[in-house]
Amino acid sequence: MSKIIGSVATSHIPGIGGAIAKNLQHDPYWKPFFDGFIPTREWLANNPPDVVVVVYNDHGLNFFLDKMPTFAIGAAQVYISEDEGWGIPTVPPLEGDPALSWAIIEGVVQDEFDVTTCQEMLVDHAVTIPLQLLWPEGPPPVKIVPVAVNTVQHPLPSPARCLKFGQSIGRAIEAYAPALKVLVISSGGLSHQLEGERAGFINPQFDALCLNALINQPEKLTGYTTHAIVELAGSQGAEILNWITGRGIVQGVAREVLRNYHIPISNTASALQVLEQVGVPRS
Amino acid sequence: MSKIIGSVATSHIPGIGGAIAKNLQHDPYWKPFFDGFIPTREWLANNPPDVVVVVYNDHGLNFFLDKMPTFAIGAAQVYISEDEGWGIPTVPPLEGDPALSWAIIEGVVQDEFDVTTCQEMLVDHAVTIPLQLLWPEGPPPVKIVPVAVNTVQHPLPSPARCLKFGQSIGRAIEAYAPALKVLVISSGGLSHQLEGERAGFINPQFDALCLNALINQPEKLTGYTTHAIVELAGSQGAEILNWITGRGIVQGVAREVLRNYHIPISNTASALQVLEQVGVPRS
Amino acid sequence: MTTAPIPGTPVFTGEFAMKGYALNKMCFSLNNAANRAAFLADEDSYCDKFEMTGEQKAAIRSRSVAALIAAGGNVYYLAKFAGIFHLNVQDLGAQQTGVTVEEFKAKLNGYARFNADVNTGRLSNV
Amino acid sequence: MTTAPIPGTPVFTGEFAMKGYALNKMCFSLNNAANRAAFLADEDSYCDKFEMTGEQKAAIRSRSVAALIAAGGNVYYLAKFAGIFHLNVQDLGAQQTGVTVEEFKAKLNGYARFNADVNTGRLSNV
Ligand SMILES: [Fe+3]
Ligand SMILES: [Fe+3]
Repeated sequence: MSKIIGSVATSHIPGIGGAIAKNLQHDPYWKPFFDGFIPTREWLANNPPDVVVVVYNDHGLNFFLDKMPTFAIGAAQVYISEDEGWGIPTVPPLEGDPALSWAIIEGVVQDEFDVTTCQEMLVDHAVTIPLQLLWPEGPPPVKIVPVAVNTVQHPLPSPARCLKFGQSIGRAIEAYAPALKVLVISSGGLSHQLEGERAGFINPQFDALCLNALINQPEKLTGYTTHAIVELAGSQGAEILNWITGRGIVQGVAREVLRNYHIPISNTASALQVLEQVGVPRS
Repeated sequence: MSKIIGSVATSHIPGIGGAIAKNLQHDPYWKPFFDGFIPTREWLANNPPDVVVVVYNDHGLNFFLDKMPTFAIGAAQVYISEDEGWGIPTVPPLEGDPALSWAIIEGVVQDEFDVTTCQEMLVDHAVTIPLQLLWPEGPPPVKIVPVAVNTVQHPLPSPARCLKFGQSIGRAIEAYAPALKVLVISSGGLSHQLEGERAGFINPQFDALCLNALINQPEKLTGYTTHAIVELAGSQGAEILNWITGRGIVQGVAREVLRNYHIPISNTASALQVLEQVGVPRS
Repeated sequence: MTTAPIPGTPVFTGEFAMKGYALNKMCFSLNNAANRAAFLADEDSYCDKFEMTGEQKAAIRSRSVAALIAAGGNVYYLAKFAGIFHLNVQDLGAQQTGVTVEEFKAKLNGYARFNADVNTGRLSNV
Repeated sequence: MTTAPIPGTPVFTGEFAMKGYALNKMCFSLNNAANRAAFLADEDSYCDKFEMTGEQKAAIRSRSVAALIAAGGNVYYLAKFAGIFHLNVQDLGAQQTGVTVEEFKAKLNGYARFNADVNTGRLSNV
């Protein structure tokens, strides 16, 4: 049976991709952000995954408003990193694990989640940047399963729905026969807002609440409506839905390995939180 | 508040489109099928709808396996009938009701259905043929909201999930402020199978069970797995999921206005069932 | 979810969706009239654009529905390929069941004896 | 579902998705380098391909983020339009809040004082 190691939740600000391309990891502006990944990679070296499930939101690369899914799961052999129009470099194609993808799809549809399946899928910075942060040396030595959550067009799925969706994915992974070690990446957030007169809105208090709750009380977040999330975290702070989904996948009891909340990075309260799964209650 | 009149459930065999194009309605082969629509249109004349919600499955026109949704809801101003490759004539563009579409989308996402929203959507014979059967004179005098159910790529949504999805759509319609009269079209089925050594499989016993159950005991169908549905109704008989979804939209108590089960039409046990909503229990 | 196979009934699961992706993508492209013309003008070079497997290319050349299904083809997409040759679903059914089209139609027509009982609601165990 | 507006915060609901469809479709097309070049070569005729409204065309010409949002633009798609002019999200933020980019950055940096308390878990009402 496969085993979920834990999760790495991280912001995916496009500027990070630019900083990587320009080798600015030691620049005073970027160093406090990048330094969080040094112990993260040490933890990862002790827990090397075979597969990474990346929970993210598409930023207008693979999905347009003609076919906008609430939840989409990639089931491709390979995922292409493609031009997003404003200039961050692409990365080489990423290898998929379609057998695991289909096992997850079977599980979640059985659990009454109405996913869109994607046998071809372009992946944007929300997938590539976290992988580059974890494996800066080159192509990540893992296969991936991308899981896209709609944080773009309202109505968004509620935090409660996202947590349940993640839990269903987690059960499907733990029921998957091959003995894979699976890492979750939760991509996005924390509080930020790009548009309107409230552009630049940041809410450290709500971010702290989220970070604390995500360790072992994710149900503290499931009472919020998506409207409340937008109010408290900003329009793009809705990306916390990816973190909530990812926490659902981890399931059970977690230990916080590390946390690195750092302002300023671009427009966003950047955050990194590593959780290790320490026990799954059998239901 | 809007009101659901009832539903017209009908097969959508492409050959029907060919027969319409060739004016074969009175041909001995086709007459028993087309004649079912004479009393249907009389009923409709006494219950003229403003909007039709068409529950159908796409046959490889709007959706491909790169982005295959379990449930999709159209939210376009206009829907284009497009070339399907094998020659049935297209019809003029069909007018949408995006305001109602969005009200339904808000309602079902609130109810934890993970729909894909489509602001641009090509519609195939599964949408156009039922409309032509109800309004043979020309463009249908209604707006439409297409609802697509995945009956193509397994895992399909279960009958139980489809019934609940329909019920959620029904609640959203009945909660919609404008006083519209809404008809449901459930498109597809009944038993048929196009591929494999069992091609040509038909199961009148199971079709009868479905027709009887759909009047006021749809929960008799929700115990079946999709695998059992394929076994009992044939691979393409899985289109009964559209009928189950449509029955969910009608909600409450229904009266069977008419039924016309007719073999042979092409490869399919063709069927027409008109249900009138006679009462919605308030929950 | 493991379920017993249904005799004579290919089920288009993820496994087949994966296997048949390129073939189905080629067939999907035949919705477009210009693509159908390109296929008819030069079938092999048209197919070469879709990274199909050798099995899939051979299945296309064979016109065998069974071979196309075995290669991962889904009947909804294959219908567009069949449409090029003006084959309808009864032609496909006859080919797959090894009978003539007339025999296939006759078998279907045999079910007509149930029409009345279904319409009156007598035929049902509900 | 009716909910109170959030001051200064456009929410991209169905209403805006409908209104902004053509504008967002044009912006979405700018993922492609050849399309970006075509836009830069002849902005008006490029936009004409997308059936945009007069308001949307004027908003594109104005380069005003507020006008683009009001015309139904979604910031994720607009980012591709802004990218053509090498504008990043801080430039957009400054423009929308009526301050200089330096002032906008300074405001954001002001939140850095919370970093330590968030990292230790002290700042939270959970
Ligand atoms: Fe983002
Ligand atoms: Fe069909």
